[in-house]
Amino acid sequence: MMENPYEPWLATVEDIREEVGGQRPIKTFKLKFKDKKITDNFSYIPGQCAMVSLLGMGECFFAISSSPTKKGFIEVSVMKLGKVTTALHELEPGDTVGVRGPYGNNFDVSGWKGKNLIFIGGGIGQAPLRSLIQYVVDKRKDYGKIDIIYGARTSKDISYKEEFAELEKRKDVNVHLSIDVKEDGWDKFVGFVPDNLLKVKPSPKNSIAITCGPPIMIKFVIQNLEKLGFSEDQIFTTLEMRMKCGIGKCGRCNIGNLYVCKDGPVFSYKELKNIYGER
Amino acid sequence: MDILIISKNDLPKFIDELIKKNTVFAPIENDDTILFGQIKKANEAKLDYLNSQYPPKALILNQTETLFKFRPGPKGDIEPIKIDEKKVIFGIRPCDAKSLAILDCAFSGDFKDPYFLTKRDNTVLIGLSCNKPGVNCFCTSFDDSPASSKYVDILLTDIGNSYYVEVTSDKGKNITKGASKFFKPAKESDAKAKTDIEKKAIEMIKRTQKTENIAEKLDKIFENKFWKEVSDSCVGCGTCTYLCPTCHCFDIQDESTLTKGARIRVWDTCMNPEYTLHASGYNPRPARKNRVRNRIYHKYNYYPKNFDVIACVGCGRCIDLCPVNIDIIDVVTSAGEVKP
Amino acid sequence: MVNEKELQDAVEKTVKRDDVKYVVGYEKGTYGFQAKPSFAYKPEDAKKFIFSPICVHNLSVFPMLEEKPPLRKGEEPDSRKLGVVVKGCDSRAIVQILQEKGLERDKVVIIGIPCEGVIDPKKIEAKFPGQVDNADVKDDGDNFIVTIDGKAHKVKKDELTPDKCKTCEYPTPVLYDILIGKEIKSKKKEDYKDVKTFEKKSMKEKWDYWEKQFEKCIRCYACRNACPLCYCKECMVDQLDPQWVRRSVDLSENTAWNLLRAFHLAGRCIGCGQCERVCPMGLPLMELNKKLEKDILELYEYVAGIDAEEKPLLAMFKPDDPEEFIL
Amino acid sequence: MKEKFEPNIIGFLCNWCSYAGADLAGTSRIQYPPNLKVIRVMCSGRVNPIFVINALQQGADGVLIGGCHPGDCHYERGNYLARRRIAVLKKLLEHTGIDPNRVRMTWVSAAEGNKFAEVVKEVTEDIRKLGPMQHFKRENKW
Repeated sequence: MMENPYEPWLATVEDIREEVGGQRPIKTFKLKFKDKKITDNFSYIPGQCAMVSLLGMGECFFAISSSPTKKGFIEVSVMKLGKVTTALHELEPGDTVGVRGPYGNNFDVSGWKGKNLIFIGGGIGQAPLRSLIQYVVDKRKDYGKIDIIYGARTSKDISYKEEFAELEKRKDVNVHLSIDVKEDGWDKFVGFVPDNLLKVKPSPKNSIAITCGPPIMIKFVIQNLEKLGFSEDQIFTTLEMRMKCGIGKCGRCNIGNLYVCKDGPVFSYKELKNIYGER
Repeated sequence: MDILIISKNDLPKFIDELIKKNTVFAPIENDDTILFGQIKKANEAKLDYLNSQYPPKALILNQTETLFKFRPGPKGDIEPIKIDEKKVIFGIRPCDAKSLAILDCAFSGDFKDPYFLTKRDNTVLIGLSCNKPGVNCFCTSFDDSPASSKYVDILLTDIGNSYYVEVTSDKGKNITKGASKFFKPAKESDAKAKTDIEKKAIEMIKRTQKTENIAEKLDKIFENKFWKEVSDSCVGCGTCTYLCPTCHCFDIQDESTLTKGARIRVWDTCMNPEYTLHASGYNPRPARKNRVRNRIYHKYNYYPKNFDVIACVGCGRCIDLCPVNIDIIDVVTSAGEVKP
Repeated sequence: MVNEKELQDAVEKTVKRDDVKYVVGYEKGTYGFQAKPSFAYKPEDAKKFIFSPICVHNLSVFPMLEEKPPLRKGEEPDSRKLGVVVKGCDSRAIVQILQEKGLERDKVVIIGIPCEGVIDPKKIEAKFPGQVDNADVKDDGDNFIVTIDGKAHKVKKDELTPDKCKTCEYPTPVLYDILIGKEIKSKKKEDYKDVKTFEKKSMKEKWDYWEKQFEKCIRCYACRNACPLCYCKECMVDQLDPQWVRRSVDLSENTAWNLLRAFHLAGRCIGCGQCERVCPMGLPLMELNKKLEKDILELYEYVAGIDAEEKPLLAMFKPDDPEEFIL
Repeated sequence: MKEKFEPNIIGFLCNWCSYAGADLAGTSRIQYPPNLKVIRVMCSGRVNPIFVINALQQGADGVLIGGCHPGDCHYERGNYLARRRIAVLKKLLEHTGIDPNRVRMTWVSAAEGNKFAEVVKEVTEDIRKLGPMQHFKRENKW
């Protein structure tokens, strides 16, 4: 019988880590497939996404925030916003969810070998970037200089705090965290991420910039990157749309004739500029 | 391709023979609405009809379809269902049959949709030519004819006291072989009668839509104020998408009681703002202008770019039933003439 | 007979005012007996306006469909008025919306046209099938003159008008800023004849009838989207959390949808018949609306869309409302 | 003996009066049929017809709405508004062939434990005579 792309595989929630509390909490779920055979051949590349479903509630399209170099499990970071994400936030370790994927295109990890990488993330936008950062750090010698610029509203809103602490200890990675509003006990940059980018002033020579976050942040980050001399095929971002099938059939996530779930979510700024259509 | 003849009074017997061995769907009348329903006896089928409001696509891409069953909740599990529906659709119009071929592109590709494709293979299409096309039919604008046998397994054409039968596929062959006692080989005069009827039907189609290199023209006028003028009068009712044989957008929903449930697929319409509403409240297509434009671009620009076929068969349903007379023939033709 | 020249001048004068954004009226359709809504943003657009028995749409749905795009910083919202051409029944929809504070009176310029009955598109297409190029329908006292390819056909009005025109009590708009032509007194009375005959049937017969109708429903919600009084931001059937009505199309959800739609128009529906006209599957939706209209008139002497100052039916009460059904 | 049809009735009881009346019926050990499943609402005016129709869809054979006597409403007008709503809903159900006696309404004050029991007995018997509600029950046929 034909293989059914709509049917998810069952996975257990190994561990739930609360990244950010407050009004819009973010939790990271570590998921392990029940069937060992699926764990082995669920191969994905950073930037790809998975459709996580809670049976009886619905499905959501999340970027896989763990790196393929970490075997045996996948992680997704979920911000509590709608019906399904609220239900996901009420899960405990040991519960069962459905996972299907991997879907969408991916960051061009092989093409970017030897290049300097600049990650510019904001809020929950850090999830797809984290997958790429872990991958690049695990294969550190394949890549050039690495700059990670990440900002959140307040220090409590910063996700993946321990990992950032780890990365700050490393010599070969420069981390530039920022928060929007001044807080005592915060010695790093205060202000919006695009301004932090101008302060860091990475050089565009032989480098790639990847940015994910709220649309308003992406807009100003791209403007500043162009001010710093980055050309349009050096800038990459991921886009978000309402999604239901995840495989380019249900028709709703299109920008022009491209489907964000199948032909995206990773787009270069060059591609974005010449496909018209609402985004 | 073998050519046969079946007399008019043998046809009901042939249909009854079909019903014995297959589940047969045919146009049935329910008050003044025509739709495709299962028939138990030949006389339930209504063959002198213009076309059904509710497209026969609904028999392949069902409006409500169970994807799989499950036990709901965080301790649930999944129970797949078997897809093995076999059916015969009798009396489908050539344009609706072509729409199924157009939908094949959307549902195959790198992710194959098992529900649509399995049902598509298990369905035999027995077409019925249009002797009297409707007011808003314009299948001839896509170099198709009201009596084309390209997309059906068997095509029947009413040539007076008998039906001219063209069997185009082997699915059709083993249907006619199974009921060969009703069919006789066709004579030269029958073939001539069929081409005359086809020519007469083509002349009756007065409305044509100009679509040569429409995709490139549409590329240049996406931001043109033409689309605001077209969509001003739209009330966003979505009838055009629910009746269109080539619309394939759907929504996936979970329905469950406390103990059992299922994930189902239902038709959806891009005319509804909730269709693209983000959980954050942002909506990339907030206004009717975006939505009306998206429907036209999806059929005349995006589909040609992805599958190089225009996703319209000229059945005229969206023109007949649009409450504010937004006429796709008029819209696309004048879109072609808009100066960028 | 409505003087189209007078209508076009009134529309042109209104569009010229700088506090009016556009005027929506009717223009010739693209085929057969069709008219279509026409938007006059500039004075010369008024030339396209027509009024004849083929103008069946209720244009008072458009002021409520007007989208308010998000404003750039410092941008002022566009507070210009909207002009609407309305017949007698259509004007009652605007009055009902005003009554419910869905629209402010000074936001809309009403151009009223006294109407002596319009055609029912399904009936005229059944009588003159296969009509491709435009046909002209003129109003002539008790019958319509339908000219097709130059030949005039005189048809009795009752043969082509929808039910609402047969018992129309408000030919002249109830509320207007400009009136085209002279007021017409209505000689007809709404007697709810069909509703009363249907009420005599047994419970089983009623349900068998409605079960067959609700099974045809394909839940495209055209009845909701074309109704001038269905202007809720989020409709109850689109709610997901909790999801009251499921999206699957079967008898149970269809019945729930049709009952709730009819209920939510109780004491609000003004009988313009758009829901039944736009339904692609031909459900007799007006029968439900007319039943509630009759009962509300009997129980509470309340008629929708007549007086903009009146309080909406289900938002108020009288201490002596009938309560014989309460234990 | 053919086992009797036990109707399944959903009761929306207003918190201030009829719920308290039901509570009183319980504490004073008054016997009444167990077919009523109670949902406490803050006022009979809170009962949206969508609740009633949803209940009938999910297998309820009848719905009982309990409110305060006119004039006693904790929010002054809730019961009056509910009275109109349910009257209109019953007319609509009647027109489509669903027996309006399946949707009942009652005024029960906090002191009328007996009346509450009487009402439940009467409603249960009525709906038992009407039989199960099959018209538009959800089949969940997946």
